[in-house]
Amino acid sequence: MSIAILYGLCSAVLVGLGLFALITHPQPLRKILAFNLIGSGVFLLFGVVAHNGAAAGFGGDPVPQALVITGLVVAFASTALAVALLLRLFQETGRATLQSDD
Amino acid sequence: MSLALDALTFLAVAAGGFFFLAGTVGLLRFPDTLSRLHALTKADNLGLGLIVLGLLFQMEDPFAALKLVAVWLLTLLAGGAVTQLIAHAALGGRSAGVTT
Amino acid sequence: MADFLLVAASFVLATVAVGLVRILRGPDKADRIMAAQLLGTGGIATLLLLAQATSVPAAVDVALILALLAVFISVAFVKKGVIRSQMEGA
Amino acid sequence: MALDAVLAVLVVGVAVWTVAARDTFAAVVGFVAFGLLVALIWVRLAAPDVALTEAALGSGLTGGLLLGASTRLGRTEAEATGELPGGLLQFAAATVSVLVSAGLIALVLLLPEPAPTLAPKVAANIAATGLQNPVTAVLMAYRAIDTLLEVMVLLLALVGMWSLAPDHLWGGAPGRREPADPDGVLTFVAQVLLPVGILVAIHIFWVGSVAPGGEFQGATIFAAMWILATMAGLANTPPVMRRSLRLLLIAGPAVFFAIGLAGFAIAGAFLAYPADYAKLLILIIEIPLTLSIATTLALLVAGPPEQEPQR
Repeated sequence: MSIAILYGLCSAVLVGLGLFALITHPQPLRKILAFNLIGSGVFLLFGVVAHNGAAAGFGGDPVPQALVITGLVVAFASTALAVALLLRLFQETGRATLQSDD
Repeated sequence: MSLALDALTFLAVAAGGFFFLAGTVGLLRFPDTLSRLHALTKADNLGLGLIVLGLLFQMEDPFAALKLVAVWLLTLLAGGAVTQLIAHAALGGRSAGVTT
Repeated sequence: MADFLLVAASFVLATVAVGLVRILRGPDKADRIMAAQLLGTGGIATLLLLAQATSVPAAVDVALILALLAVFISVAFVKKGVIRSQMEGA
Repeated sequence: MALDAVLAVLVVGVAVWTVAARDTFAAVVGFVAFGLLVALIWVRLAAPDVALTEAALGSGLTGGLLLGASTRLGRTEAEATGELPGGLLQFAAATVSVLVSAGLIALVLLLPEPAPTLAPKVAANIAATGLQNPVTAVLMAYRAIDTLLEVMVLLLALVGMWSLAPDHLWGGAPGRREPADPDGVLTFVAQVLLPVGILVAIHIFWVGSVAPGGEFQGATIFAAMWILATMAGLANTPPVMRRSLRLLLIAGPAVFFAIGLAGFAIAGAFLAYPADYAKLLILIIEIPLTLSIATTLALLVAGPPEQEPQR
């Protein structure tokens, strides 16, 4: 098994795990963590594709690698915004759940 | 000459690996936070230090060697100071009843 | 030599991984952050060994960043974790 | 190969822990460890540029952000564990997740051979940019518009975050004011680390044109150092009303955009660089861009304004 396939399998599992956590965890902060796990999995898939595309003296295809760097920065920005929204919700209501009041 | 250098690298890196093992065992086996902290600093300082030392014998570029030493010094300094911070926090936290 | 360094890198990583059990077991926040710090140092050692074994000099830069950010994380832990919860009596 | 097997098992193990941990704080620590291991994987996948970004941003800054949030939420997070979804939903979620994973696994196993790649095209044209690091060349030249839009996204996220401030705090400084450290340990750490960190940040930024590194990685380290200074009580965050701060935030994107527009006149297309000046222009963009990104990242970690504005 090549390392590309090994890490490819690894990232597929990460996406599944993250998705499961995103659906089942009641706490929003855990959902944000899960979202980041999914993100890492997807980025690693890009990395695997880039690794397979090694050519012309480069260790990997630089285009997907550059896309991943862009993706990481955007993932960070959305995480920060999500955390801020959550903290504000907590400040306003004293609780941090997504359950509707009944 | 190169054989002698390789032997030195071998020795130092192996010894470094041993200290990482020791640090992990300490972290797992020692009974309380402060003695675990002690074990951790051993692994940090000695394990990484020996591995850096071992790698120095293989370096040809003095700038690259300098960078390795810088990495080690950074972990050493930061590790020491941060250990102290954690120790303060662990002691202070315990007296205030914060253990989770 | 490269083979030996690779084996050493795997050994350090595996050893430190066992230390991760501390994150699982806790019980103190401090224990968890210490285990993460041990993993950090182990990761740095692994990267330095890899840099030499596979001739990827940039791995040393990654190690340098990890060393810096490990301090940042530990300080964030102490400031935002323990001290704050003490102040708020949580 | 033994190393890769250890690493793959470890990453999945830590990810499982992050998902399964009862305590949110423990899950966050797990996530920091996860980021570190993912950075190692990026080195193994021959993507050191991404490894640098992951180590600094994915693990470091994100970790600091989430640590702070998990502590602030503290008890409410523990209470919310009681609201676990029912068995049926859990089963459905597990089924969906397994299916998605299985699909991705099939995808990985069926990847085309030989893999499609743009590497030869990058190699053929990289000389025109005057850069030697292909990833920086892609970011700053071939896909410059992506990078420009990305910086805009960062700014928009910051605007969104600031607008969450309650009315009476609008315009004040973000985050809580940290008191100076009574023991002096933290002050000492910060004072020693700051110059080293800034040096490393400049180094990483500067080698970006020839070796792995670049503006995003350098900017992240700058941001981390600034946050460290505020945590140690050495500096307070500036109020968001301050004009110099706002100029700093938009300087990078503005210069980028202006040079992009100038491309119409001097090279015939938006964001096109004339061959002789490509490297110089990229450098002129990169310096203010790095400062703007660093400021934006640091303020994103600091959060919305929480201190009374001084009027």
